[in-house]
Amino acid sequence: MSSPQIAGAVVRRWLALALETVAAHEEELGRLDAAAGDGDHGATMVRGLRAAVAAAEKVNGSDGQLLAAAGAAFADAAGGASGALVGALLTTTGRTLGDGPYDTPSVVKALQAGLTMVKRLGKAQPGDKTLIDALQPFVDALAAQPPDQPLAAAWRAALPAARQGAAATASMVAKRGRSAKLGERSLGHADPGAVSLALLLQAAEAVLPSATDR
Amino acid sequence: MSSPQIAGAVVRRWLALALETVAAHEEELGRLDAAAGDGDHGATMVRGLRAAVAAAEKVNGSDGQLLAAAGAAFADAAGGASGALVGALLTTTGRTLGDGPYDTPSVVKALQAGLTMVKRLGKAQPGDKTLIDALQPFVDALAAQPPDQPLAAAWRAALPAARQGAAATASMVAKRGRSAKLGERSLGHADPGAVSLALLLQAAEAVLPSATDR
Amino acid sequence: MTRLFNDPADFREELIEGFVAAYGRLVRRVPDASGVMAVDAPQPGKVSVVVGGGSGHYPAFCGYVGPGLAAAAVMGNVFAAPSAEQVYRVTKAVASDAGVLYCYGNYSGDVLNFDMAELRCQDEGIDVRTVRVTDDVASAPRGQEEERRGIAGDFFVFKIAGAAAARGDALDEVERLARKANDRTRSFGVAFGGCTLPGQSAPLFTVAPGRMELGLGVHGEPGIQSSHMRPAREVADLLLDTLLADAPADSGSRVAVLLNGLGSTQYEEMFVLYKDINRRLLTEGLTPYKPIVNEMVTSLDMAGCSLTLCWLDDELTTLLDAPCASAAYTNM
Amino acid sequence: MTRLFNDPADFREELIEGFVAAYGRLVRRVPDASGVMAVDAPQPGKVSVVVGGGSGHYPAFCGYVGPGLAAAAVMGNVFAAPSAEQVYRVTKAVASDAGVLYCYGNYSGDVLNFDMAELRCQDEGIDVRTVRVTDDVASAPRGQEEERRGIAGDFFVFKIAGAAAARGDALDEVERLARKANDRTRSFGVAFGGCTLPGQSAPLFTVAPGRMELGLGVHGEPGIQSSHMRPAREVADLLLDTLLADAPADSGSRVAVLLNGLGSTQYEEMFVLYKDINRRLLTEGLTPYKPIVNEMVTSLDMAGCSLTLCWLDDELTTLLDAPCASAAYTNM
Ligand SMILES: Nc1ncnc2c1ncn2[C@@H]1O[C@H](COP(=O)(O)OP(=O)(O)O)[C@@H](O)[C@H]1O
Ligand SMILES: Nc1ncnc2c1ncn2[C@@H]1O[C@H](COP(=O)(O)OP(=O)(O)O)[C@@H](O)[C@H]1O
Ligand SMILES: [Mg+2]
Ligand SMILES: [Mg+2]
Ligand SMILES: [Mg+2]
Ligand SMILES: [Mg+2]
Repeated sequence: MSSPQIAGAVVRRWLALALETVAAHEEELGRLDAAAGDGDHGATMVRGLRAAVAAAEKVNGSDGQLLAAAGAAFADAAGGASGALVGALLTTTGRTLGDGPYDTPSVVKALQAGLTMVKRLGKAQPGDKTLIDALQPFVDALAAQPPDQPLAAAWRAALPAARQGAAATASMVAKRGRSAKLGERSLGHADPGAVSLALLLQAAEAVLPSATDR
Repeated sequence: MSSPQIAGAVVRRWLALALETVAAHEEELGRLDAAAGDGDHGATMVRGLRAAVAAAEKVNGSDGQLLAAAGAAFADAAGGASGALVGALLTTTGRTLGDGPYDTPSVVKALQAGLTMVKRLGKAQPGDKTLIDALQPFVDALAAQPPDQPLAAAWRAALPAARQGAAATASMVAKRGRSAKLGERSLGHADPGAVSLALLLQAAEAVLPSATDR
Repeated sequence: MTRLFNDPADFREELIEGFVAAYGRLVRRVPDASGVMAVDAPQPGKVSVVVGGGSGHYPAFCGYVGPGLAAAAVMGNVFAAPSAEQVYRVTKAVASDAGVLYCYGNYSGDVLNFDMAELRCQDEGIDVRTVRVTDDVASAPRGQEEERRGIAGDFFVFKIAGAAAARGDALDEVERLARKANDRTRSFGVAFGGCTLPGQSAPLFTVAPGRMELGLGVHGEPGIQSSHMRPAREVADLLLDTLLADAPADSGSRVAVLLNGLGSTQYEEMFVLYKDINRRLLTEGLTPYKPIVNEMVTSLDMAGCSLTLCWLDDELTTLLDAPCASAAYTNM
Repeated sequence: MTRLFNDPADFREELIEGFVAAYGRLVRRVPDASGVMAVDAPQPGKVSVVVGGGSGHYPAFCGYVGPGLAAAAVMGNVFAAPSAEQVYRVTKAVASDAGVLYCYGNYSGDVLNFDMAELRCQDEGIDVRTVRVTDDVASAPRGQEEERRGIAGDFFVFKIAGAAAARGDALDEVERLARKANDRTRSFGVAFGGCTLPGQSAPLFTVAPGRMELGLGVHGEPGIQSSHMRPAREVADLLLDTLLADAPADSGSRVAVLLNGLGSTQYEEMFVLYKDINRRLLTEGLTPYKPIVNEMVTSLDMAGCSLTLCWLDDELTTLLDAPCASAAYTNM
């Protein structure tokens, strides 16, 4: 299903699919954001992913290098809180992956670096009703997979944690970002950033090589 | 039904009834004005009549003198085109009536003077879709009554002309006032100024002494 | 819709009190009249420019009172011309030995009341002249320019008249310049939704989704014509096609430009539209002079905008550039 | 609702082009960046004040760029903070030897992006400081003032920072004064209806008839709390009760006042409300200093308004009074 031989092919295909998936949910993400924020999260993600796709087209390199370039383009085009944070996540993860091949443990390490960066920049913790509530459970679940399990299988096994994490934000009160100002009023709606992050992770499932790259 | 002995009583009672009648039609007059104008005709007439009622309270004098004072107060409080024109109509009519008693011929003469003033100021002619299209037919019909007919009866006989004149404006294209700018778009709605003028004339019916003052 | 009021019957009175309370550094209340005057008016030897009309158009009219602009504004109720009595009182308060120029949009009610006041003042020996603003090309065809109503073009005519008066020009000259500014000013607008009068709950008109009205008034009057909604660049063309077809003869290529918002059209949208207007102006060989994209003559919370062009020559340019201060427009 | 656009994806780009086309006498485009800079920026020896944020708030932020005010504005997409990359590019374009002060409303996205740019600029040896505006009392309780978001109070902080920079104050001093202005500024607002993003057809929130939202944001966020609609004089009391309960300690009695419209609230309504605000201020023994009733920080076409008080002392008064020129605010 994949051709891991072509450097960067996985990230390119992932970005294309991520854009498609998020665009299909653009309105829903906007509505979720409007509940307590400013309603632009769908538009912001689509704008960022479009730029990321275009940037990845222009770069020749490894998946890691492409991811880093895509993250920078995403951050610049998207703007806002999610632009900075998702952009930093992609860039840090990509840089940590580097220019070589990767397997489950190296992807876990790279994502953990990305997550740490997101926490450092945004100063949010799990439970604050942000994208971290989708990202952290996913990274933890991925890390809990047997290290020799092929990436695609491990990823698939970890995905429900992201989805559940995102869904669980509906019963949290926002502590960071715009919706934090609304306090109790943010209850009852999932966090848009968590939902879109789960969509990004889900899009990767279909493009990851079914055996690791090496 | 009336006590013509008390100077000014007829005009005072007319103003009170006119205010009541027009206020009951305030919204309708606003809607008619909104069709091609600015929607304020109901509010303007009510504002003007309130001030006229208050002014008449304060003046001691004949019906003619009260009418003149009421016209000035009406014009000042109402503002707009109808404030100036209806105000001038009342004032000129009142001044022409003067401080003495009146009968059908003197009322006809006074109203004709008022009508002439309205035409001079507003430069509109019958058929231009303005309050003149209610006023002119009424004055003509009143003038056509036998001179010795009591005022109340003559007035009653002339009223249908005002009502029909106002209704006929619905099929006219405005040539004066705000709605003139809308041209054909003013077709199909009666002119608010003509409708309110017919209401003013109608309110007088109930208060006019059933025998002339002298 | 209007939400903030106490008794709608007191709306004008409260708005004047609030305006004077806020901008007492520039204006004061005309005693016993519905109007405001510049703190420095009247000035001996200088013509007093008196503007006015119904309320609901802020910054028109009181927002343009101040040094270098209008000496006073007569303020009617919402969308109702001020009465002749109020125009008279305001005129008396600011009339100087140099005379008075009335400047207002050409509406039946305003003409009636200002004209009556003018007669009364002239009877008392005050030299009063009148220049009515007739910039709206939608409201009457070419050849009947003097029948047209005044919309956002008010601003340029007031500014030029006010600057000429402040410079000390004689009444004849102030009148000539205001008339010249008006003769060279054209506006055309589009509306996307009507406005709602204080105390009422329904707008004066509605525009169906996907439609727009062409040739709006600034009193919630519907447009002259209905049309389909289109992208900004086509709206720009529509506005300019209409204005250029009506351009005053032999007026050169330097144009003052005002893209005026009616109340609830977003500033950002207006800048997007202005991008296309600017491109088209340049294509036509016109040079936009110090354009203004702002709310200068509104219609309560109406959605829509109008484009005004004022073809300048050197003397008009000088007057437009002259310094002035007022609640809504300051130039330095 | 937004009606005038071409492709919503190009909205920011077209709006910047339109803004620069209109106000080229005051600003120019920052080359290769989403922002505008004053025609005279940077000035050697003078701090450059850089403001910015999402679009949709005009006159914030680009409308405040010009002599005596901000040196540049970084412009994000509608309601999206500009990216760190754009903040960085704009900073590079206007950084002077005297350093740069970032001034913007305290929102997660803005903080993230401006902070990242600040780090990057500092790495390159540019002295950058930051003062975030936190005037909205509704957004966090007393004791957590630094968590509050910035709304219309932006204006006073920008004005004071810009005046200090124009005077030639050193960066430390410009920073101190901006921070002091912010510490003495409080805002609270009410909303009657939400705004609609370009390309969308439904507003971000709606307010039921007869209701209002208290503690609005300027990004179409709903209020902190819903309440029943009331007459203007009770709205005035509500706004002032809230602000006065949160007044900075020992700040004297002279207050700069801004009654700010969010987009589609009528100016006339705001003056009616200001009448009651003014009366109440005087009752409280406060002296309103040069009040402003206008649209200074909007939220697209949102209906509502906010009241801002900035407790002045002599040094802040001097800076507020200093001359400046920009597309949206000129003082002389
Ligand atoms: N400090 C933060 N840390 C982590 N995530 C954050 C933070 N601030 C905001 N977010 C995430 O960003 C999302 C909002 O993104 P978006 O709407 O695109 O940006 P903005 O809030 O600038 O409009 C939130 O749903 C939340 O998941
Ligand atoms: N020049 C005129 N001559 C006669 N009647 C006029 C003229 N202009 C306006 N009117 C009358 O005034 C009415 C409108 O009154 P109103 O709405 O109160 O004033 P405005 O037009 O100033 O809003 C019209 O319906 C018409 O009957
Ligand atoms: Mg958002
Ligand atoms: Mg009317
Ligand atoms: Mg009217
Ligand atoms: Mg945003």
